[in-house]
Amino acid sequence: MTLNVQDLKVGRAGIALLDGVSFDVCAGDVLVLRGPNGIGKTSLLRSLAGLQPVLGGRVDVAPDSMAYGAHADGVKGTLTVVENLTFWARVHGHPVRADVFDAFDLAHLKDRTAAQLSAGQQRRLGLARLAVTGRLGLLLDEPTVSLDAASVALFAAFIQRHLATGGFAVIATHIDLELKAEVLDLTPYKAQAAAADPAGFDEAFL
Amino acid sequence: MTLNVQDLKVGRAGIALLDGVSFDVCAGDVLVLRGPNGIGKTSLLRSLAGLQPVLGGRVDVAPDSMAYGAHADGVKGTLTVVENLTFWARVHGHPVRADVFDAFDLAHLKDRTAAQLSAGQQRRLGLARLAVTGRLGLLLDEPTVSLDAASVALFAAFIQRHLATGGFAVIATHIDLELKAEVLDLTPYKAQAAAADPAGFDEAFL
Amino acid sequence: MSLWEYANPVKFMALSGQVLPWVGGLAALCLGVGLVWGFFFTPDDFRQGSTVKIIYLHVPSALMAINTWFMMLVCALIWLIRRHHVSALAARAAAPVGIVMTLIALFTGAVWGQPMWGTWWAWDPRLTSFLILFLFYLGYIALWSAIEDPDTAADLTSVLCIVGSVFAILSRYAVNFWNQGLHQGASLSLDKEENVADVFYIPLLVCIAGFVCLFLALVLLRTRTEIRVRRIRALEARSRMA
Amino acid sequence: MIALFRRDLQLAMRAGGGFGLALAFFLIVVTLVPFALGPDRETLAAVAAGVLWLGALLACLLSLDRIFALDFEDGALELLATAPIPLEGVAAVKALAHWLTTGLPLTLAAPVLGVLLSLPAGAYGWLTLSLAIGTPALSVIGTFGAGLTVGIKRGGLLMSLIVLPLYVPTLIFGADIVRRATDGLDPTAPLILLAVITLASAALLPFASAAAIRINLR
Amino acid sequence: MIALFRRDLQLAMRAGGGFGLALAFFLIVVTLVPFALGPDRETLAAVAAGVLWLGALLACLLSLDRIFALDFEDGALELLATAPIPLEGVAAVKALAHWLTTGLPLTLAAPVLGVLLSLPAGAYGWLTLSLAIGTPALSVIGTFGAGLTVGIKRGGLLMSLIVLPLYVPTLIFGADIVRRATDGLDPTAPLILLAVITLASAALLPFASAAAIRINLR
Ligand code: HEM
Ligand SMILES: Nc1ncnc2c1ncn2[C@@H]1O[C@H](COP(=O)(O)OP(=O)(O)OP(=O)(O)O)[C@@H](O)[C@H]1O
Ligand SMILES: Nc1ncnc2c1ncn2[C@@H]1O[C@H](COP(=O)(O)OP(=O)(O)OP(=O)(O)O)[C@@H](O)[C@H]1O
Ligand SMILES: [Mg+2]
Ligand SMILES: [Mg+2]
Repeated sequence: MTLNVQDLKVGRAGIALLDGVSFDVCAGDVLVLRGPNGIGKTSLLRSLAGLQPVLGGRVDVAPDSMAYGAHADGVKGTLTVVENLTFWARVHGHPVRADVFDAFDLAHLKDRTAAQLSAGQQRRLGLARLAVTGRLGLLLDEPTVSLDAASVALFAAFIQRHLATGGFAVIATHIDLELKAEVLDLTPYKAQAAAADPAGFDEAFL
Repeated sequence: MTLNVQDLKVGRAGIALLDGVSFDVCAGDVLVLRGPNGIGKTSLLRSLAGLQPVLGGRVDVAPDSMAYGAHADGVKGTLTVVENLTFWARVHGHPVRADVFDAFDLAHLKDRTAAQLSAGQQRRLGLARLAVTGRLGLLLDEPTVSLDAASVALFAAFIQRHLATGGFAVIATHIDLELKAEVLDLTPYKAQAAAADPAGFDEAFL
Repeated sequence: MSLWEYANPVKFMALSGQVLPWVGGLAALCLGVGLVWGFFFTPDDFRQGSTVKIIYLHVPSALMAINTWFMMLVCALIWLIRRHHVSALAARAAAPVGIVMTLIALFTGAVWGQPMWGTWWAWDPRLTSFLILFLFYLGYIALWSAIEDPDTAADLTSVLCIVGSVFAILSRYAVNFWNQGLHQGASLSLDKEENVADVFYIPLLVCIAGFVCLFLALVLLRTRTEIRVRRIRALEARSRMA
Repeated sequence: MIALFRRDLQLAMRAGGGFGLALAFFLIVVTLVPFALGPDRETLAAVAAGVLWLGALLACLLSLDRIFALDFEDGALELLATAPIPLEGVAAVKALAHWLTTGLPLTLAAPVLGVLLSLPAGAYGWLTLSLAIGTPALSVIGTFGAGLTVGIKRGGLLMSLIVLPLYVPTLIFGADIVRRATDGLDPTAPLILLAVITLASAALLPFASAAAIRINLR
Repeated sequence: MIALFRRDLQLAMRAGGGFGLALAFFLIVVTLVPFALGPDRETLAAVAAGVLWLGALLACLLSLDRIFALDFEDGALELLATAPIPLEGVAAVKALAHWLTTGLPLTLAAPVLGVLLSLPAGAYGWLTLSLAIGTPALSVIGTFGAGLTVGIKRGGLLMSLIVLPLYVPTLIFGADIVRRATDGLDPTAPLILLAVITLASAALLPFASAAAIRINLR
């Protein structure tokens, strides 16, 4: 149950952004993606999640094994915290384990509607959603945005537990997480503009 | 042209969150607000911007001297970077100075529509908007979210220049900004639930 | 060499560049001959008087309006199955031509209807289904122009085109069911008794040929423009990244 | 899938969810008609059947953007696309939830509003029947339109533009049933055709909707 | 203020902005009417005036959520509220921009659609005139409704519910002008009343809209 990426070429709106990205993530590993704004971290994660087609290369991973956590949390403002989590758990065919509420310090917010949460509380709910999917591979795009130090620690502890049970994670972030993790800087993989390449999808027109 | 806050009581949806907050910010000062998620930083900033009524206490500041930068940037996805900035500058009665584009590393993105920017690029545009308002007081809610290290440095440099020209800023953040600033931890000001107080909005019903 | 090679934009540009002047010239020739012949060298009809001459604009444009949609449908299928960019762009290029043809047919029909039926418009099934076709064109074009990303737009409009075709045919039957018609039946079929007289028939055929050529020329021209627009986009993107 | 269905109903019931609002819109449009056409009973009776169908159709149309737009904006649609349920199922379930919260109440309310427009007595049963058979088609076709335009900001009007032509056959047969009943003719033929449209679109369109959503999420 | 006006027009012209879509919606609604009411020319002519006014009103209504919702969602409305221009001015400018991109095109298109519904020949001028005078009121009233409901997610239907009753007087007088003209009566009385409604709401409602927005931003 691992993720294997070979020579991946990722683009956005028909323009190649990253080229030749290769890495392996085994069970129990965390890979941290780094790189300046606009290099293509979000695009890479979306490609790994299968949400956008890749321009080239291969992604090998068991189907239905990845959970994607984007900037937007998929949290409904008019539903309560419990209802939100129950829904996502059911969609993935699991019950909600009571300990997620403690794991993300949501116990006292259980019955509030999500619209009444502060930015950080909402983000904690979004992270809790990942826990209830029961998926082993986590793809996280700047997961600690808006979190205070205590919540970042909760998040790190969650990831540790997740890894211990055979999970793995790919995390794009600008901040130092307190995690033992491999770091992949994407800067060297920036796609070369000059390299005409039929795989790129607008390049047929050049 | 300074901000003076005395014994402020701030709430959300009729519930007091912070009580007895007092501080002064003089020209050339930065005040950093800290506190755990949900303590009321966003609510405090909105009160200072005049967007929500205060439950008690006083805010003294020259009218129309504060610019508020929230989580949402007020950036239109269908307009280009230049059009967005020009609009906000015009609304505030100024022209757009050419150097803002360099100050926030937007020069190469000028003619892209904002929807085609990455998260960090969008945030840079949002910060540039603050610069074109020509306001002296900046109220910033987690301004460096999604920014990479280089952009955080650009932001810090912008704040420094702004201070040098007589500006001041109140910044809510969980991250260490590389700024010489006073720090105000809001934790001690947390409103006591027990203290019945006629100033609170729903408390007339108690 | 397979036909599909011309789905490559570069090849297409080269070939269409050579063909375009000929098709355009042929269109001008046929239309010139057909219309002049039709308007000035045919007798007035014994019942309809000189109004019958609207037929030289009305029938060809009506035919082309329907056929353009069929062409778009074929292009949509080619795009969805084989993903040749040129076919998606050709569908995009054809749509405005088709909607203009529809408008010409509607307008000439209305102008004809005034002397013939004493009204500009009637809810006759043929006219009504043309109006519906116009609406389908409108939705299709609006969808194209509302989506930034060209390939997403191509995909979505193709799906719309396919589903829309099914519903357009359904509407055709529904409208027939709903109202009896005033409009002429088909009169071009070669063996029918009630065929239009030969004096009108031959210039009409020339006009139809002219409209077909005009359509081809316009679609080629617009497809070339669309390809150039995409090329500019790609070049801009490249320079942006450098 | 059941979870999704239950959540969609729940969301529709919550504040701002729009349950009941479609109904209210229907009510208002129908009450506006006499103001626009004048209060003459004969005129109103002549157009009552058509106005009720048209009003129901517009009310349905206006609640379509609820189907996917919210889920798209907050990222839930991306998550559903990566969840272990087929997107075709999602589209079908959402159409069903939409019908239960829109088409069904409209069907039940239509006879009451028929009284306001002096609909002839014999037509009430046929009105209800035709709406009961026809509104599911409106929901399914609408789901397709909503899926096509979900990526477009404020795509509401564009969606109307795309969906309304697709509604034409349903409207023609639906209104024809009631008009025939009013005129004392036999409405079985349009009734069968309407049923065919509903069944066929319910069987086929969810696939098109799912394809459109997949493309929009890219 | 001029900057805001220019930007609003610009946004309306951009993809997805919806300029022209209101027009298309109007066209479609008017074409759907015969499908609902039957193809009989006499019936259609009798209801043409009312249908055209009702169609224009609905097209106006559906484009209302464009006025404030986008600015609210992306935070621009909060920023405008703290900018050095009065919120009343913002409301007025937005109503004006809405009219220019919706009411005006509708007015110009209405006579063409009148042909489709066999509107009697004498009524065309009055139709255009009544729409030209009445649609500004629709925009201003609609801006107020949009301001009231701006804080509500998917508030579209709720807004319709609030706005439609407010539209009743405009609709009554507007449609009455055309009906009287059709029947050969003198339409000056409703014309004057309609003009009064437009002027009064343009003068007063922006204040109410601004107040509503201020409350919603809290
Ligand atoms: C707005 C009004 C009208 C529209 C939209 C319209 C539409 C069409 C269409 C779509 C066709 C092509 C049919 C086909 O070949 O499959 C056609 C053909 C024709 N139309 Fe019209 N029509 C209109 C009014 C009229 C009027 C008023 C007349 C004359 C009385 C007329 C006479 C004809 C004739 C003679 C043909 C050729 C018939 C044939 O070859 O099939 N049309 N029209
Ligand atoms: N919808 C879009 N259309 C065209 N280009 C886009 C679009 N979205 C993003 N881009 C461009 O693609 C590039 C990569 O964007 P992406 O969001 O993957 O960057 P990122 O590494 O996640 O950046 P950040 O750290 O700022 O979030 C950027 O240069 C951006 O401008
Ligand atoms: N719309 C609302 N209705 C009711 N309560 C709310 C609403 N928004 C926020 N709250 C509550 O008010 C409190 C303060 O929220 P606020 O957004 O000011 O916190 P914050 O300090 O900015 O937190 P963060 O660091 O997470 O952004 C929180 O406990 C939150 O749950
Ligand atoms: Mg990103
Ligand atoms: Mg906050």
